[in-house]
Amino acid sequence: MKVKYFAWVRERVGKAEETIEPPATVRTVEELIAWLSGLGEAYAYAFEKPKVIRAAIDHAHVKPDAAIAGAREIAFFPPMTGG
Amino acid sequence: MKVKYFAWVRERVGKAEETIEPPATVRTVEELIAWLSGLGEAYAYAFEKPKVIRAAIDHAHVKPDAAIAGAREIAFFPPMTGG
Amino acid sequence: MATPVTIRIQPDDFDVAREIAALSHGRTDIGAVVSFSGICRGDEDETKIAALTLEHYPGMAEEEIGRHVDEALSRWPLNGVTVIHRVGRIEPGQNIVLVVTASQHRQAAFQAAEFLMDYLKTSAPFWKKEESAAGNGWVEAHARDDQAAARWTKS
Amino acid sequence: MATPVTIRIQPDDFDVAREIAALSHGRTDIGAVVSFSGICRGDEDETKIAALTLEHYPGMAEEEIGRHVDEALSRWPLNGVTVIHRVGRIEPGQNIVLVVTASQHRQAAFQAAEFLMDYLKTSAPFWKKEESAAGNGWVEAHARDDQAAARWTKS
Repeated sequence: MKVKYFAWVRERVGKAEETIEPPATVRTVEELIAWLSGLGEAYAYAFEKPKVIRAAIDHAHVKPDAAIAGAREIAFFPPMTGG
Repeated sequence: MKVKYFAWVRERVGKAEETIEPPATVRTVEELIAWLSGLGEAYAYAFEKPKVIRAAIDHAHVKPDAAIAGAREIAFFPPMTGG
Repeated sequence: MATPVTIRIQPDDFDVAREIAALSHGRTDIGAVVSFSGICRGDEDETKIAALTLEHYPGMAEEEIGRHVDEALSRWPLNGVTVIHRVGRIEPGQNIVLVVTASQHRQAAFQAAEFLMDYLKTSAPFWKKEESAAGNGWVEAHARDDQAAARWTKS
Repeated sequence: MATPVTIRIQPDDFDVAREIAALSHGRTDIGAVVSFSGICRGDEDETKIAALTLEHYPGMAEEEIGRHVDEALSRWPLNGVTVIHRVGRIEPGQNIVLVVTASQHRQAAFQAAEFLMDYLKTSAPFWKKEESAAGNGWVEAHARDDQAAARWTKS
Protein backbone atom coordinates (compact mmCIF):
# COMPACT_ATOMS: atom_id res chain seq x y z
CA MET A 1 0.00 0.00 0.00
CA LYS A 2 1.08 3.56 -0.67
CA VAL A 3 1.78 5.82 2.32
CA LYS A 4 2.09 9.62 2.14
CA TYR A 5 3.44 12.05 4.71
CA PHE A 6 2.81 15.79 4.96
CA ALA A 7 4.22 18.84 6.77
CA TRP A 8 6.47 17.99 9.74
CA VAL A 9 5.60 14.28 9.54
CA ARG A 10 7.07 14.35 6.02
CA GLU A 11 10.13 16.29 7.19
CA ARG A 12 10.78 13.93 10.10
CA VAL A 13 10.28 10.72 8.10
CA GLY A 14 12.49 12.26 5.41
CA LYS A 15 10.31 11.33 2.46
CA ALA A 16 6.96 12.38 0.98
CA GLU A 17 5.71 8.91 0.08
CA GLU A 18 6.67 5.25 -0.09
CA THR A 19 5.16 1.82 -0.64
CA ILE A 20 5.03 -0.40 2.42
CA GLU A 21 3.98 -3.97 3.14
CA PRO A 22 3.04 -4.29 6.79
CA PRO A 23 2.37 -7.81 8.14
CA ALA A 24 -1.23 -9.06 8.24
CA THR A 25 -1.32 -8.56 12.02
CA VAL A 26 -1.35 -4.76 11.43
CA ARG A 27 -5.04 -4.10 10.96
CA THR A 28 -5.84 -0.53 12.06
CA VAL A 29 -4.42 2.93 11.57
CA GLU A 30 -3.04 3.02 15.12
CA GLU A 31 -1.46 -0.38 14.66
CA LEU A 32 0.12 0.87 11.44
CA ILE A 33 1.51 3.92 13.27
CA ALA A 34 3.03 1.62 15.92
CA TRP A 35 4.53 -0.59 13.22
CA LEU A 36 5.94 2.41 11.29
CA SER A 37 7.50 3.73 14.52
CA GLY A 38 9.60 0.59 14.64
CA LEU A 39 11.13 1.14 11.18
CA GLY A 40 13.94 3.36 12.47
CA GLU A 41 14.83 6.57 14.27
CA ALA A 42 13.28 8.90 11.71
CA TYR A 43 9.92 7.11 11.96
CA ALA A 44 10.12 6.91 15.75
CA TYR A 45 10.65 10.70 15.82
CA ALA A 46 7.82 11.41 13.33
CA PHE A 47 5.33 9.30 15.29
CA GLU A 48 6.63 9.97 18.83
CA LYS A 49 3.27 11.50 19.80
CA PRO A 50 0.79 9.23 18.00
CA LYS A 51 -2.25 11.09 19.41
CA VAL A 52 -1.25 14.25 17.51
CA ILE A 53 -1.05 12.44 14.16
CA ARG A 54 -4.05 12.62 11.81
CA ALA A 55 -4.68 10.00 9.15
CA ALA A 56 -6.61 9.73 5.90
CA ILE A 57 -7.44 6.62 3.91
CA ASP A 58 -8.06 7.15 0.20
CA HIS A 59 -8.49 10.94 0.70
CA ALA A 60 -10.95 10.75 3.61
CA HIS A 61 -10.19 11.49 7.27
CA VAL A 62 -10.25 8.40 9.49
CA LYS A 63 -9.95 7.65 13.20
CA PRO A 64 -7.10 5.63 14.78
CA ASP A 65 -9.27 2.50 14.99
CA ALA A 66 -10.13 2.53 11.27
CA ALA A 67 -9.31 -0.70 9.42
CA ILE A 68 -6.61 -0.40 6.77
CA ALA A 69 -7.70 -3.46 4.78
CA GLY A 70 -8.30 -2.55 1.13
CA ALA A 71 -6.72 0.91 1.43
CA ARG A 72 -4.90 2.09 -1.68
CA GLU A 73 -3.36 5.18 -0.06
CA ILE A 74 -2.90 6.07 3.60
CA ALA A 75 -1.67 9.53 4.60
CA PHE A 76 -0.26 10.80 7.90
CA PHE A 77 -0.04 14.46 8.83
CA PRO A 78 -0.29 16.94 11.72
CA PRO A 79 -3.50 18.85 12.52
CA MET A 80 -4.43 21.05 9.58
CA THR A 81 -3.66 24.77 9.57
CA GLY A 82 -5.01 26.02 6.25
CA GLY A 83 -7.62 28.66 5.57
CA MET B 1 -40.62 73.38 13.85
CA LYS B 2 -39.71 71.64 10.63
CA VAL B 3 -41.47 68.38 9.75
CA LYS B 4 -40.31 65.93 7.06
CA TYR B 5 -42.18 63.04 5.48
CA PHE B 6 -40.74 60.04 3.63
CA ALA B 7 -41.91 57.21 1.36
CA TRP B 8 -45.69 56.66 1.39
CA VAL B 9 -46.18 59.09 4.28
CA ARG B 10 -44.70 61.77 1.99
CA GLU B 11 -46.85 60.65 -0.93
CA ARG B 12 -50.05 60.69 1.13
CA VAL B 13 -49.39 64.04 2.81
CA GLY B 14 -48.47 65.39 -0.62
CA LYS B 15 -45.33 67.21 0.44
CA ALA B 16 -41.80 66.33 1.56
CA GLU B 17 -41.51 68.93 4.30
CA GLU B 18 -43.16 71.89 5.92
CA THR B 19 -42.94 74.17 8.93
CA ILE B 20 -45.67 73.74 11.51
CA GLU B 21 -46.66 75.47 14.73
CA PRO B 22 -48.67 73.07 16.87
CA PRO B 23 -50.29 74.44 20.05
CA ALA B 24 -48.41 74.08 23.34
CA THR B 25 -50.79 71.29 24.41
CA VAL B 26 -49.13 69.01 21.81
CA ARG B 27 -46.21 67.64 23.77
CA THR B 28 -45.30 64.19 22.44
CA VAL B 29 -44.74 62.53 19.09
CA GLU B 30 -48.06 60.66 19.33
CA GLU B 31 -49.89 63.86 20.23
CA LEU B 32 -48.28 65.53 17.23
CA ILE B 33 -49.46 62.68 14.98
CA ALA B 34 -53.00 63.11 16.32
CA TRP B 35 -52.82 66.87 15.75
CA LEU B 36 -51.44 66.45 12.20
CA SER B 37 -54.24 63.97 11.42
CA GLY B 38 -56.70 66.80 12.00
CA LEU B 39 -55.15 69.09 9.40
CA GLY B 40 -57.14 67.62 6.52
CA GLU B 41 -57.93 64.53 4.49
CA ALA B 42 -54.39 64.00 3.17
CA TYR B 43 -52.97 64.02 6.71
CA ALA B 44 -55.77 61.80 8.03
CA TYR B 45 -54.93 59.29 5.28
CA ALA B 46 -51.17 59.44 5.91
CA PHE B 47 -51.59 58.88 9.64
CA GLU B 48 -54.63 56.57 9.55
CA LYS B 49 -52.62 53.79 11.24
CA PRO B 50 -50.52 55.71 13.76
CA LYS B 51 -48.93 52.53 15.16
CA VAL B 52 -47.24 51.85 11.81
CA ILE B 53 -45.64 55.30 11.63
CA ARG B 54 -42.02 55.69 12.77
CA ALA B 55 -40.63 59.01 13.94
CA ALA B 56 -37.23 60.64 14.30
CA ILE B 57 -36.32 63.82 16.15
CA ASP B 58 -33.19 65.59 14.94
CA HIS B 59 -32.05 62.49 13.01
CA ALA B 60 -32.51 59.96 15.84
CA HIS B 61 -35.27 57.37 16.13
CA VAL B 62 -37.77 58.13 18.90
CA LYS B 63 -40.78 56.37 20.46
CA PRO B 64 -44.36 57.73 20.36
CA ASP B 65 -44.11 59.09 23.91
CA ALA B 66 -40.96 61.14 23.16
CA ALA B 67 -41.26 64.84 24.01
CA ILE B 68 -41.11 67.20 21.04
CA ALA B 69 -40.01 70.25 23.04
CA GLY B 70 -36.81 71.73 21.59
CA ALA B 71 -36.92 69.62 18.41
CA ARG B 72 -35.59 71.38 15.32
CA GLU B 73 -36.71 68.67 12.87
CA ILE B 74 -39.23 65.87 13.25
CA ALA B 75 -39.60 63.21 10.57
CA PHE B 76 -42.37 60.68 9.95
CA PHE B 77 -41.99 57.59 7.80
CA PRO B 78 -43.00 53.94 7.40
CA PRO B 79 -40.84 51.06 8.69
CA MET B 80 -37.51 51.05 6.88
CA THR B 81 -36.79 48.70 3.99
CA GLY B 82 -33.22 49.50 2.97
CA GLY B 83 -30.22 47.23 2.83
CA MET C 1 -4.27 54.65 14.55
CA ALA C 2 -7.99 55.29 14.28
CA THR C 3 -9.86 52.59 12.42
CA PRO C 4 -10.62 53.75 8.86
CA VAL C 5 -14.37 54.12 8.37
CA THR C 6 -16.04 54.98 5.06
CA ILE C 7 -19.79 55.66 4.82
CA ARG C 8 -21.24 56.73 1.51
CA ILE C 9 -24.76 57.16 0.16
CA GLN C 10 -24.70 57.59 -3.59
CA PRO C 11 -26.70 56.98 -6.77
CA ASP C 12 -23.66 55.49 -8.52
CA ASP C 13 -22.63 51.85 -8.46
CA PHE C 14 -19.66 50.76 -6.37
CA ASP C 15 -16.69 48.53 -7.15
CA VAL C 16 -16.36 45.78 -4.52
CA ALA C 17 -12.71 45.08 -5.38
CA ARG C 18 -11.73 48.73 -5.09
CA GLU C 19 -13.43 49.03 -1.70
CA ILE C 20 -11.78 45.85 -0.39
CA ALA C 21 -8.40 47.08 -1.66
CA ALA C 22 -8.94 50.51 -0.09
CA LEU C 23 -9.40 48.86 3.29
CA SER C 24 -6.65 46.28 3.12
CA HIS C 25 -4.01 47.33 0.57
CA GLY C 26 -0.52 47.71 1.97
CA ARG C 27 -1.54 46.58 5.45
CA THR C 28 -0.12 43.50 7.13
CA ASP C 29 -2.23 43.58 10.29
CA ILE C 30 -5.43 42.41 8.57
CA GLY C 31 -6.08 38.67 8.43
CA ALA C 32 -9.70 38.63 7.27
CA VAL C 33 -11.87 40.76 5.00
CA VAL C 34 -15.59 40.05 4.65
CA SER C 35 -17.68 41.76 2.00
CA PHE C 36 -21.44 41.68 1.67
CA SER C 37 -23.08 42.85 -1.54
CA GLY C 38 -26.85 43.24 -1.60
CA ILE C 39 -28.21 42.91 -5.13
CA CYS C 40 -31.60 43.83 -6.62
CA ARG C 41 -33.47 40.62 -7.43
CA GLY C 42 -35.76 40.22 -10.39
CA ASP C 43 -38.62 38.82 -8.37
CA GLU C 44 -39.90 39.11 -4.84
CA ASP C 45 -42.44 36.59 -3.53
CA GLU C 46 -43.37 35.51 -7.10
CA THR C 47 -43.80 39.07 -8.41
CA LYS C 48 -41.56 40.10 -11.33
CA ILE C 49 -39.74 43.33 -10.51
CA ALA C 50 -38.78 45.82 -13.25
CA ALA C 51 -36.80 48.06 -10.89
CA LEU C 52 -36.53 49.43 -7.38
CA THR C 53 -36.31 53.07 -6.40
CA LEU C 54 -34.49 53.75 -3.15
CA GLU C 55 -35.45 56.84 -1.14
CA HIS C 56 -33.51 57.93 1.92
CA TYR C 57 -33.47 60.58 4.64
CA PRO C 58 -30.36 62.64 3.88
CA GLY C 59 -28.40 63.47 6.99
CA MET C 60 -30.11 60.95 9.22
CA ALA C 61 -29.12 58.01 6.99
CA GLU C 62 -25.40 58.78 7.30
CA GLU C 63 -25.72 59.46 11.04
CA GLU C 64 -27.71 56.29 11.72
CA ILE C 65 -25.21 54.13 9.81
CA GLY C 66 -22.39 55.92 11.65
CA ARG C 67 -23.95 55.07 15.01
CA HIS C 68 -24.08 51.38 14.10
CA VAL C 69 -20.53 51.42 12.75
CA ASP C 70 -19.42 52.94 16.08
CA GLU C 71 -21.33 50.19 17.89
CA ALA C 72 -19.61 47.55 15.71
CA LEU C 73 -16.19 49.10 16.44
CA SER C 74 -16.91 48.91 20.17
CA ARG C 75 -18.00 45.26 19.97
CA TRP C 76 -15.35 43.75 17.70
CA PRO C 77 -11.64 44.42 17.11
CA LEU C 78 -11.94 45.79 13.57
CA ASN C 79 -9.25 47.21 11.31
CA GLY C 80 -11.64 48.92 8.92
CA VAL C 81 -15.30 49.28 7.93
CA THR C 82 -16.89 50.47 4.69
CA VAL C 83 -20.63 50.90 4.14
CA ILE C 84 -22.02 52.11 0.82
CA HIS C 85 -25.75 52.36 0.14
CA ARG C 86 -27.08 53.33 -3.24
CA VAL C 87 -30.20 55.46 -3.76
CA GLY C 88 -32.33 56.15 -6.81
CA ARG C 89 -33.46 53.69 -9.47
CA ILE C 90 -31.83 50.24 -9.44
CA GLU C 91 -32.58 47.41 -11.85
CA PRO C 92 -32.47 43.65 -11.21
CA GLY C 93 -28.91 42.33 -11.07
CA GLN C 94 -27.51 45.70 -9.94
CA ASN C 95 -25.89 46.38 -6.58
CA ILE C 96 -27.86 48.04 -3.77
CA VAL C 97 -25.61 47.94 -0.71
CA LEU C 98 -22.06 47.04 0.26
CA VAL C 99 -20.58 46.32 3.68
CA VAL C 100 -16.88 45.50 4.02
CA THR C 101 -15.26 44.66 7.35
CA ALA C 102 -11.60 43.92 8.07
CA SER C 103 -10.12 42.36 11.18
CA GLN C 104 -7.24 40.23 12.40
CA HIS C 105 -9.56 37.26 12.77
CA ARG C 106 -12.43 35.97 10.72
CA GLN C 107 -15.11 35.75 13.40
CA ALA C 108 -14.96 39.48 14.13
CA ALA C 109 -15.13 40.36 10.43
CA PHE C 110 -18.09 38.02 9.80
CA GLN C 111 -20.04 39.07 12.86
CA ALA C 112 -19.54 42.80 12.33
CA ALA C 113 -20.68 42.52 8.70
CA GLU C 114 -23.82 40.59 9.69
CA PHE C 115 -24.56 43.01 12.51
CA LEU C 116 -24.24 46.02 10.18
CA MET C 117 -26.47 44.44 7.53
CA ASP C 118 -29.14 43.53 10.07
CA TYR C 119 -29.25 47.12 11.32
CA LEU C 120 -29.12 48.64 7.86
CA LYS C 121 -32.27 46.65 7.06
CA THR C 122 -34.23 47.68 10.13
CA SER C 123 -32.99 51.06 11.28
CA ALA C 124 -31.24 52.99 8.52
CA PRO C 125 -33.81 55.36 6.94
CA PHE C 126 -34.10 53.94 3.43
CA TRP C 127 -37.28 52.87 1.67
CA LYS C 128 -37.72 50.74 -1.43
CA LYS C 129 -40.44 51.28 -4.01
CA GLU C 130 -40.99 48.48 -6.51
CA GLU C 131 -41.95 48.83 -10.17
CA SER C 132 -43.70 45.71 -11.41
CA ALA C 133 -46.34 44.65 -13.90
CA ALA C 134 -48.83 45.05 -11.03
CA GLY C 135 -47.89 48.74 -10.70
CA ASN C 136 -45.67 50.63 -8.31
CA GLY C 137 -45.74 50.02 -4.59
CA TRP C 138 -43.67 50.48 -1.45
CA VAL C 139 -41.95 47.36 -0.18
CA GLU C 140 -43.23 46.24 3.21
CA ALA C 141 -40.86 45.60 6.09
CA HIS C 142 -40.27 41.93 6.94
CA ALA C 143 -40.71 40.62 10.48
CA ARG C 144 -37.73 38.35 9.82
CA ASP C 145 -35.50 41.42 9.52
CA ASP C 146 -36.61 42.68 12.93
CA GLN C 147 -35.87 39.25 14.37
CA ALA C 148 -32.43 39.24 12.77
CA ALA C 149 -31.60 42.62 14.31
CA ALA C 150 -33.00 41.64 17.71
CA ARG C 151 -30.43 38.89 18.18
CA TRP C 152 -27.69 41.53 18.63
CA THR C 153 -29.47 43.19 21.57
CA LYS C 154 -27.36 42.87 24.69
CA SER C 155 -29.31 41.25 27.48
CA MET D 1 -30.14 24.51 -12.98
CA ALA D 2 -27.37 22.98 -10.87
CA THR D 3 -25.73 25.42 -8.48
CA PRO D 4 -22.39 26.63 -9.93
CA VAL D 5 -19.50 25.45 -7.77
CA THR D 6 -15.86 26.40 -8.32
CA ILE D 7 -13.05 24.86 -6.26
CA ARG D 8 -9.46 25.75 -7.11
CA ILE D 9 -6.11 25.19 -5.44
CA GLN D 10 -3.43 27.29 -7.06
CA PRO D 11 -0.15 29.09 -6.40
CA ASP D 12 -1.41 32.23 -8.15
CA ASP D 13 -3.29 35.07 -6.53
CA PHE D 14 -7.01 35.48 -7.15
CA ASP D 15 -9.14 38.50 -8.02
CA VAL D 16 -12.05 38.86 -5.59
CA ALA D 17 -14.03 41.08 -7.95
CA ARG D 18 -13.69 38.65 -10.85
CA GLU D 19 -14.82 35.74 -8.69
CA ILE D 20 -17.82 37.66 -7.35
CA ALA D 21 -18.75 38.72 -10.89
CA ALA D 22 -18.36 35.13 -12.16
CA LEU D 23 -20.93 33.99 -9.60
CA SER D 24 -23.42 36.80 -9.90
CA HIS D 25 -23.04 38.52 -13.27
CA GLY D 26 -26.15 38.53 -15.43
CA ARG D 27 -28.25 36.77 -12.81
CA THR D 28 -31.33 38.31 -11.23
CA ASP D 29 -32.11 35.55 -8.73
CA ILE D 30 -29.23 36.42 -6.38
CA GLY D 31 -29.93 38.90 -3.60
CA ALA D 32 -26.79 38.50 -1.49
CA VAL D 33 -23.13 37.76 -2.15
CA VAL D 34 -20.71 37.28 0.74
CA SER D 35 -16.98 37.08 0.15
CA PHE D 36 -14.34 36.13 2.68
CA SER D 37 -10.67 36.82 1.95
CA GLY D 38 -8.07 35.38 4.26
CA ILE D 39 -4.86 37.40 4.16
CA CYS D 40 -1.33 36.62 5.38
CA ARG D 41 -0.59 38.77 8.43
CA GLY D 42 2.81 40.21 9.24
CA ASP D 43 2.83 38.96 12.79
CA GLU D 44 1.33 36.09 14.72
CA ASP D 45 1.24 36.19 18.53
CA GLU D 46 3.94 38.92 18.65
CA THR D 47 6.29 37.14 16.20
CA LYS D 48 7.17 39.01 12.98
CA ILE D 49 6.48 36.82 9.95
CA ALA D 50 8.54 37.13 6.74
CA ALA D 51 6.37 34.70 4.77
CA LEU D 52 4.22 31.60 4.94
CA THR D 53 4.59 28.50 2.81
CA LEU D 54 1.38 26.54 2.27
CA GLU D 55 1.62 22.79 1.68
CA HIS D 56 -1.40 20.71 0.72
CA TYR D 57 -2.44 17.14 -0.03
CA PRO D 58 -3.25 17.17 -3.77
CA GLY D 59 -6.39 15.25 -4.55
CA MET D 60 -7.65 15.03 -1.00
CA ALA D 61 -7.71 18.84 -0.58
CA GLU D 62 -10.08 19.30 -3.52
CA GLU D 63 -12.23 16.35 -2.42
CA GLU D 64 -12.45 17.49 1.19
CA ILE D 65 -13.44 21.02 0.18
CA GLY D 66 -15.95 19.50 -2.24
CA ARG D 67 -17.54 17.45 0.54
CA HIS D 68 -18.01 20.57 2.65
CA VAL D 69 -19.38 22.56 -0.27
CA ASP D 70 -21.91 19.74 -0.84
CA GLU D 71 -22.80 19.89 2.84
CA ALA D 72 -23.27 23.69 2.59
CA LEU D 73 -25.49 23.25 -0.49
CA SER D 74 -27.64 20.76 1.43
CA ARG D 75 -27.97 23.08 4.44
CA TRP D 76 -28.63 26.44 2.79
CA PRO D 77 -30.41 27.55 -0.41
CA LEU D 78 -27.34 28.75 -2.31
CA ASN D 79 -27.09 30.07 -5.85
CA GLY D 80 -23.33 29.61 -6.14
CA VAL D 81 -20.16 28.81 -4.20
CA THR D 82 -16.50 29.53 -4.99
CA VAL D 83 -13.56 28.36 -2.90
CA ILE D 84 -9.98 29.18 -3.88
CA HIS D 85 -7.02 28.23 -1.70
CA ARG D 86 -3.49 29.28 -2.58
CA VAL D 87 -0.43 27.11 -1.98
CA GLY D 88 3.28 27.87 -2.02
CA ARG D 89 5.04 30.93 -0.60
CA ILE D 90 2.83 33.84 0.47
CA GLU D 91 4.06 37.12 1.96
CA PRO D 92 2.33 39.37 4.50
CA GLY D 93 -0.51 41.35 2.95
CA GLN D 94 -1.11 38.75 0.23
CA ASN D 95 -4.24 36.65 -0.16
CA ILE D 96 -4.35 33.07 1.13
CA VAL D 97 -7.94 31.91 0.71
CA LEU D 98 -11.22 33.08 -0.81
CA VAL D 99 -14.76 31.88 -0.17
CA VAL D 100 -17.67 33.44 -2.07
CA THR D 101 -21.27 32.43 -1.49
CA ALA D 102 -24.38 33.68 -3.29
CA SER D 103 -27.99 33.27 -2.22
CA GLN D 104 -31.38 34.92 -2.41
CA HIS D 105 -31.11 36.01 1.21
CA ARG D 106 -28.23 37.29 3.28
CA GLN D 107 -28.41 34.87 6.21
CA ALA D 108 -27.81 31.83 3.99
CA ALA D 109 -24.87 33.52 2.24
CA PHE D 110 -23.28 34.61 5.54
CA GLN D 111 -23.77 31.28 7.29
CA ALA D 112 -22.52 29.18 4.38
CA ALA D 113 -19.37 31.32 4.07
CA GLU D 114 -18.64 31.02 7.80
CA PHE D 115 -19.31 27.29 7.75
CA LEU D 116 -16.94 26.77 4.82
CA MET D 117 -14.18 28.84 6.41
CA ASP D 118 -14.48 27.00 9.73
CA TYR D 119 -14.11 23.66 7.95
CA LEU D 120 -11.32 24.83 5.69
CA LYS D 121 -9.38 25.74 8.84
CA THR D 122 -9.88 22.42 10.61
CA SER D 123 -10.39 19.73 8.01
CA ALA D 124 -9.00 20.70 4.60
CA PRO D 125 -5.50 19.21 4.30
CA PHE D 126 -3.34 22.34 4.19
CA TRP D 127 -0.41 23.18 6.44
CA LYS D 128 1.34 26.51 7.01
CA LYS D 129 5.04 26.90 7.64
CA GLU D 130 6.22 30.27 8.92
CA GLU D 131 9.45 32.04 8.09
CA SER D 132 10.43 34.45 10.85
CA ALA D 133 13.51 35.92 12.49
CA ALA D 134 13.28 33.00 14.96
CA GLY D 135 13.66 30.52 12.05
CA ASN D 136 11.18 28.38 10.16
CA GLY D 137 8.46 26.44 11.89
CA TRP D 138 5.12 24.77 11.29
CA VAL D 139 2.11 26.71 12.52
CA GLU D 140 0.26 24.92 15.30
CA ALA D 141 -3.46 24.31 15.09
CA HIS D 142 -5.62 26.52 17.30
CA ALA D 143 -8.19 25.05 19.69
CA ARG D 144 -10.41 28.04 18.84
CA ASP D 145 -10.66 26.78 15.25
CA ASP D 146 -11.86 23.35 16.41
CA GLN D 147 -14.45 25.08 18.60
CA ALA D 148 -15.57 27.23 15.67
CA ALA D 149 -16.08 24.14 13.48
CA ALA D 150 -17.82 22.20 16.28
CA ARG D 151 -20.71 24.67 16.42
CA TRP D 152 -21.95 23.43 13.03
CA THR D 153 -22.29 19.83 14.21
CA LYS D 154 -25.89 18.73 14.07
CA SER D 155 -27.07 17.46 17.43
